[in-house]
Amino acid sequence: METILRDFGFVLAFVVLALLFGLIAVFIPRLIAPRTVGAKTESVYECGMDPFGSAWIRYAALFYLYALIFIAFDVDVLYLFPVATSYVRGGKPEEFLALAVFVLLLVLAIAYAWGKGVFRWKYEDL
Amino acid sequence: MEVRGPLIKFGVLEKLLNLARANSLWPMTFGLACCAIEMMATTAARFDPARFGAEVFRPSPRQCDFMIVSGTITKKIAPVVRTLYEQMAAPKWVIAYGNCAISGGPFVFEGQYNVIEGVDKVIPVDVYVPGCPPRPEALLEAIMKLEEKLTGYRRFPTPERRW
Amino acid sequence: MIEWLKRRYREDFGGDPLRLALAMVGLAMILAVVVAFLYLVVGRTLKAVWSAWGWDVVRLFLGMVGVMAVVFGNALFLVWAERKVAGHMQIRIGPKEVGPYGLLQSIADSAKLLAKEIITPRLVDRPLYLLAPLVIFVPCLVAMVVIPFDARLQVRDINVGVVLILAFSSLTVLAIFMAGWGSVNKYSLIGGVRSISQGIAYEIPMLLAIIPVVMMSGTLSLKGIVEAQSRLWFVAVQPVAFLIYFISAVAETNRTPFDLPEAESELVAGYHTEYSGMRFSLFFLAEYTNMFIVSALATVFFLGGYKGPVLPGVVWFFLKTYFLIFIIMWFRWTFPRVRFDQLLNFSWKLLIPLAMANLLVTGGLLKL
Amino acid sequence: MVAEELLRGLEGLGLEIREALYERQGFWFDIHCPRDRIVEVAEAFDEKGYWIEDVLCVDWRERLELLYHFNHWEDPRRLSVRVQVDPADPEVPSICKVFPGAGWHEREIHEFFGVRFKGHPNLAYLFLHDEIDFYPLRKDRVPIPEEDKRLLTSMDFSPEEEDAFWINMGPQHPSTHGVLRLILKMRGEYIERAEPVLGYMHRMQEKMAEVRTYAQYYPNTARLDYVGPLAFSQCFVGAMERLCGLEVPERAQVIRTITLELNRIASHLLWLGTFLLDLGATTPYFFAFDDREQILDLMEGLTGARLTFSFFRIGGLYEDLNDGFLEGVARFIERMKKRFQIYDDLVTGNIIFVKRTKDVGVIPREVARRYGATGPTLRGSGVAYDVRRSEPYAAYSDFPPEVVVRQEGDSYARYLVRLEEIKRSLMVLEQAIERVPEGPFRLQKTPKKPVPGEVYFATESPRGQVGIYIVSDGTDKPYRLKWRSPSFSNLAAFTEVVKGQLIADAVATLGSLDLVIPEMDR
Repeated sequence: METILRDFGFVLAFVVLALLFGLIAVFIPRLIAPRTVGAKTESVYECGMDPFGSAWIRYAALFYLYALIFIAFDVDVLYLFPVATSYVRGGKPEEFLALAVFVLLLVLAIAYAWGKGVFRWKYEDL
Repeated sequence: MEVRGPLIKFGVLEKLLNLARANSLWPMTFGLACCAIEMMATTAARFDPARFGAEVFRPSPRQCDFMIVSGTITKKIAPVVRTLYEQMAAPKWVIAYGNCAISGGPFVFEGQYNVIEGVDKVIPVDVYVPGCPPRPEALLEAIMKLEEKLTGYRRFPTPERRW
Repeated sequence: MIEWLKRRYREDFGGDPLRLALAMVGLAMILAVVVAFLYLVVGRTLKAVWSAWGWDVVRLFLGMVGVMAVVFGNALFLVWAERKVAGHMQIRIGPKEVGPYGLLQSIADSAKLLAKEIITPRLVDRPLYLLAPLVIFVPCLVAMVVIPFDARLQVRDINVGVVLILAFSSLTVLAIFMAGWGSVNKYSLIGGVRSISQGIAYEIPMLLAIIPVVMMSGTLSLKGIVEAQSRLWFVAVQPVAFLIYFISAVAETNRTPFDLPEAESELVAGYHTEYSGMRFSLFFLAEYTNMFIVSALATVFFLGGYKGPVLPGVVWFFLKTYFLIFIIMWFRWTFPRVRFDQLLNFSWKLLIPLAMANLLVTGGLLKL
Repeated sequence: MVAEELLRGLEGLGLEIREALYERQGFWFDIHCPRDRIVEVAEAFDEKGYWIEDVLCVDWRERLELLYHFNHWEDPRRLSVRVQVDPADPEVPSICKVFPGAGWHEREIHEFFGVRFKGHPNLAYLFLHDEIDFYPLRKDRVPIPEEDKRLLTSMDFSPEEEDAFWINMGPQHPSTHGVLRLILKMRGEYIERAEPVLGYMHRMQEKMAEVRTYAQYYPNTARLDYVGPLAFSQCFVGAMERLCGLEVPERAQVIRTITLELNRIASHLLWLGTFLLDLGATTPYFFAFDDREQILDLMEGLTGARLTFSFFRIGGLYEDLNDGFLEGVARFIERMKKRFQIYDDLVTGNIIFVKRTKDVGVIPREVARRYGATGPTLRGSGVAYDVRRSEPYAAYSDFPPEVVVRQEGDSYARYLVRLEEIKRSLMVLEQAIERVPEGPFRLQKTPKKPVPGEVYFATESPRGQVGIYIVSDGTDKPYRLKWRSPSFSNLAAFTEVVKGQLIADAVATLGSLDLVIPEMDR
């Protein structure tokens, strides 16, 4: 328990260090950099034109599907890490069977998505 | 539009920073007309502004140090040039590259309705490079003039001084 | 010296003794405040931490200093090296005039960026926009905690090091999306969306390529993985996993040919279009640090880490890492950019099935 | 022949057809068409497979004359259709339903002459800025009517439209090569519609020509298309020679051919570099520019300029060959032949490059015809049409270049066509430098004022067919001068094929067209 806490103490210290460094790095230019005061300095850059239309719109729903499969996947793949650490050379073959079934299920997920045409990029699908 | 000085300004610090700025001038990816081709030729292998650290062409005006106005300023593009200049982060400089950017070049005639005679009518200019189009060496020289403006001395001895 | 001081006095204080005196008083006051702060706050905290952690505090501070040195040294070196490598691949010479061999080029760049104006556009979503450059720097530093530079040169050997690094590396994607969404700029938004889908598409093959390594070494500690390669580097037994990992790593760091979030010819500067000065250079710094980290991890997982004959381990480690970085640079200056659907489908249709097959084969062979 | 068949059909419609003198005027037949029957005539042309070269307008003060130039790929003879318009009521039916490519020309005429085209879907201004309150190319100052003023700035899009994502690409954008502005209506990563806005580099070339003498105007032809300036110079001097009936010395013609081909190679190399830059590959740019510098060195020795060579003169050349030029060209040919290996290794065989360009931006034959696409863009779509072969100028009849054709019509085909054209140009050069005849390089006497008349001349620039139409009234200044610019028509075709493409593909397609902005903005 003590070691784990200390481990995360290290990690936390580095997180704080990173944030602190970023803050300092952004603060220094406030002191030593000249500033521009212009009518359009702080407006949105759009190739030199005045922006029109909103930038916050509903973007292609296609990405949503990718995100969905990913979530299913990422969690499942994480399960494999504890399995992998205890997966020893030689030993019982049914360990492999369990692993194979698990991975094949994941493959099935991809095959399903593939068959459903998630990976097909066609303008007409939109 | 104006550029205000920094909050803290020391002579030594400013000198050091100017030295750094002079050695890392990042131009903006902005070609207008004929001179833009010579600008591209300048960035290519033979002339290679990378030697002085001036090859990092940034497409976004927020991240670059100077703008090369390489071509004719028409009345339609003038507001764009001005907007881009205003959106650049200070300190910033402008090179008027070629006759068109200096005075309208060969496109000025009586009764013309579309050309602005010189980019300095729109934004302040630091270095003027004459020519139609100027050679790539001229652009390198302009960058060095800009460096000279910052540091106060020239990077290489001028030919006259050497010979 | 005296002359110089006199000139400074004339130029900076206008030869006015009153201004000099005022400056001196101001300086003294600042010093006093700093000393008091150090004694009262930092000193006491340190004392408390010391009593709880003992020598680990020294280790932590040395680690912080060392890691910052590595991060900056690496970024400065890589900026120079990339421009030099690019130059020589493109029949030119690259930086040359700024210092010997142009070595001071990156220092000049960073000094310039430090004194560059930071523009915050009016319409941005401030919390997201301001936090993004800070957040992107976190995973870079945290990953450094567990990387074993040598047998004894490691900030701390955490026993779930692999998972820690992978977990934190997802933050990069988050930060890029924060930047893209927070900028309220169309190019940034597309860059952000692309970055998310790219990040998630390549995280899975990356994970799947690491699992066989973990299986073979039986540990999640990076040092343990290196020690498991005493006899044979894993690249010899896991070439497919190495390739998959390396490709995914290039994609995770947004380097050409997978640099779609900042695709210059389509999206101007992608997610960091609206960032200027130091904020932009934080993104830059993170990119180069990430490059170092993924190469270092590839070294640890597949190339035997710090193991190697004759030379000290740390030298071997850096040699291998920088060799991989060189290959990443080589990619950048050779390949065009892939298209977005090709990028995603390459991962989903080829890399992931391949990684799974590799995992199964490894699992099967280990049981034989 | 197609032309005779068509003319018989048109005669049946009761149109007045006159034969023109090609040697002096540059087109074969003159078809006079009443204003209201132009759509009918256009349909007849369309049926026979003609493509539209150009639509232009001449202000004769008491009347406006519209000229439609049509040409045919298999039977390359230029036919000119004339429509007279009353300046008091300038209204003509639009033919953009038949030839969508004419739509842009019509917009241009509308904006410079005030001719209204009935049935045109979008007459918004392409070139001019919103402070203009008169029709620039009219001889008398005619103010823009109030109801037309809205067309200056308005485009027919509404940014408020729900769920629409508008992207503004340009004027300052890395992939638009200058100051082209594309307004893209997006649907996710896909482009639903692309609306180009031109005129950011409109430098009044045609207006300027009316103010300056022929000799004064001539250097500006090189500033139109700064990448391949000699094709434009050749077009101008060729037209003048045709108008005055000058016989250019043989030596000058051969040297013109050599410089034109060198210029073509230089232009294609520049395109190669920037095209790959658009696709995200930086290194080929440097190799291509390195080769290009060799050509520029040669040309600089000959002409004194690196970019905007104004080397040709009416009736010959500015200067004879300098010492060592031909040897230099021979050395360059040897060098260039070895360099193709680099491009093949670095680009042609690069799997990512092939995947990015194959089947991307396919311009079908039919689209190319209706929009009037020319040059490598057209030859990439499977049409063996090259002005150097169909209407040989300079010494191309002695050294006919082989026409490179690919059937696919995609960006990859256009890339291959251009790369192959460099090789073919080298072959032309190889023959030409062996056979430079002795003799004068310039006519001793050239007229300052051409005879009154009109003339059309076409050349093949690296981007496609350049055309010039000059009306001379016998003074030392042109009465009207009109350029047909290849990029203009190619871009019009681009707006058609870009629909439904990914934004990355649009960038690749745009790059593969090799646009030069000042050339189409003029």
